[in-house]
Amino acid sequence: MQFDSFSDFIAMGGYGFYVWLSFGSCALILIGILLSSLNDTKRILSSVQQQVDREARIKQAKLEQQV
Amino acid sequence: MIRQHSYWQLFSAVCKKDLQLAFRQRAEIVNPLLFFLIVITLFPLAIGPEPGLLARIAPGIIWVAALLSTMLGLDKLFRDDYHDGSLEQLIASSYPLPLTVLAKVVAHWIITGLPLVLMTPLFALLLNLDTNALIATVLTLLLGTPLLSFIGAIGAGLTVGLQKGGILMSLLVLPLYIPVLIFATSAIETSTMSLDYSGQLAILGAMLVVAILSAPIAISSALKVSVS
Amino acid sequence: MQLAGPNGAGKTSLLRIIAGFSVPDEGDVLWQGKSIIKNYDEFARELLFIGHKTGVNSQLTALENVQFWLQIQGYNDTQDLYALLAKIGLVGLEDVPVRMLSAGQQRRVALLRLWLNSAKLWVLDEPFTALDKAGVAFLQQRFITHLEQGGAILLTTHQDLTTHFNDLQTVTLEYRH
Amino acid sequence: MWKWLHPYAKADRAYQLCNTLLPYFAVITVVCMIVGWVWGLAYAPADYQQKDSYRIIFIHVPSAILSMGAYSSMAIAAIVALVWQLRNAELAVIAIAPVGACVTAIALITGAAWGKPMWGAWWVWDARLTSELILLFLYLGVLSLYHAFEDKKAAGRAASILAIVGVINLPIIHFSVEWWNTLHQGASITKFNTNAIDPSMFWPLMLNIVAFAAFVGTVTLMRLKNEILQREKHRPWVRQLLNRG
Repeated sequence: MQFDSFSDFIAMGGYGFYVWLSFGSCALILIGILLSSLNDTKRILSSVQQQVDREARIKQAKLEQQV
Repeated sequence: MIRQHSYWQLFSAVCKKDLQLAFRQRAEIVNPLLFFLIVITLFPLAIGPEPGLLARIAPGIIWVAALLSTMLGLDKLFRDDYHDGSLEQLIASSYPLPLTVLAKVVAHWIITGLPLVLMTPLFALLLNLDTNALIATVLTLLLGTPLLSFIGAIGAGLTVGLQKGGILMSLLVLPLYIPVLIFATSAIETSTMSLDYSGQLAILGAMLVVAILSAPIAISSALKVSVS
Repeated sequence: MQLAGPNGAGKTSLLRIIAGFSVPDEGDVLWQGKSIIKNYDEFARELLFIGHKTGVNSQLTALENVQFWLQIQGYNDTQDLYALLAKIGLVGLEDVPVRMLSAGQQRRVALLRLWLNSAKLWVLDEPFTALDKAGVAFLQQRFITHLEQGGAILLTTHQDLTTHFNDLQTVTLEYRH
Repeated sequence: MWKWLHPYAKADRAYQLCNTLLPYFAVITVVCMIVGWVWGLAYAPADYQQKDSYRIIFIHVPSAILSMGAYSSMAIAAIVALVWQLRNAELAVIAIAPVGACVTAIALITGAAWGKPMWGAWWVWDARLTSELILLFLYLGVLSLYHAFEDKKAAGRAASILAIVGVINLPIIHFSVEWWNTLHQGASITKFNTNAIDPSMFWPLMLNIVAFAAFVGTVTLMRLKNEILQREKHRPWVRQLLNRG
């Protein structure tokens, strides 16, 4: 460990703002793209589900028309 | 069916539709911004990266880039509505057309102008602008970009019916932008010398008020000509 | 009332003058004794115009389009739009962007306005284009109820409508050079 | 090798391959990133010149390397897509582009945050930063071209062509910017004397580079899965996934 105390670690020898700014924004961007990819998966699967439901409904409507 | 005339309902419906369309195809919002950023990048590459020089010409660069990038979206302002016939429906609706037009221009500003204002601190970094000048730039953009949308919409309304209206529209509109450019850059220039620039801002504000009151009427007459 | 005539005779131009989009070179259009140019807002309240360009935004879905029309016409959308969309044959397609639909389906979306409006005068330019037989019959049914309620319809079409409408008036425009 | 690869040209097989590879990449990412960041931030010795501000190097350098690496792998995928007409490779181009753009953005932001204490300005028109900015524009160009097309088949091909054009242009851009830079301000500022790097700094740096590479791999695989699903939406095997999950 290079730092004597936790506050030393946060201060980064006076450069704390810049170091934590870079690491923070880096983490933010990485997590952001990760979450957006996960969200895309969910969105696509739900749109597939929607399409399945839609086809079922069209089929149902056609049946009702015939009766 | 119950029919209630509420101007706010019309305003929000038109505004909401345009915003919804823009967010559905994010390119409409992102592309003018990227264009703005690339134009700004070209200047240091062309004239050299000395920080002092860049800071001096930064107001001019930012404003010229803003003029050009708001120009990009203007062409689309009424074009889709013209082609699919929505414009006729809006004219034939029982609401006053200037109100509809006002809503569309406000939506256009939210899509193109507001992001520019929000991104300005980033551009200021690239061009080595100091805090004073940055505040002035943000203020002038805040007052100036809605003006650009209003003036530009008049040109867009006049040329929407033409086959190749895009370039013609720039020729019509850019000269009308000149007063905005002059007062905005002069405000930033003054701020870099730490002088009071509220005069220029007041003039921009006055022009904006006149534009809000009169431009919608001009735009709706222009649209009526284009539709007939 | 049907407006007939060969292609290029000026049917659409006449309709656009009647709807108030174009100004005639000579003469005036009167609605209930008043000039529509001077009293356009009043006239617009009674008018429903559907032209070649249908006024359907192709990026939005059918449902969003309908909601938008209701709002800009000042109606509160209290009714069941899904049932209405089902009635006109768009079951399951409510939330698909209109550009994905076929030409006939797009026309149906545009014609939905006829069910969502209390206007007296309908001005319709070729309403039957791209519709299939069932659609045409359905639309004619709607025309009859509108006429029974005391409305007026002015339309251009190349179809023969005399079998369905007894008191159909036909104005024929001739092509002149 | 061709025989081995060929079945993966089929979408559902490619999807399964992504699924099998994904956990390995994810584990490597998590382990390397945690160890690399803790090591770099807390245990690596401070630089005698730049003090603790140099710790930004542990993300700046990996992201800069990966921004180039991701672009070249995107271009390779594009070449494969165009030469062998492999649709999956086209999808890979589109899967890499956003990840690459993010990594490039990280390189730019960390570069700026490092520049402020070192040069006294957030942004300096230094050759490397400028090329990195242009690289970001290239990524965004590929992405917006892809999204501008309605027909995704044509979109994939167009984006691949643009990616290849970009990769040919990239060295030219880099050298011209370097030349422009030396023309204007003499020798450009060198951030780091690479041959003097101490092992105590080198190993955490390596670890972080591996972590970033694994991260790019993980997210690319995830996005590739998405793209495959999106394209094969109407196929029965995608519908079966719904019942399982």
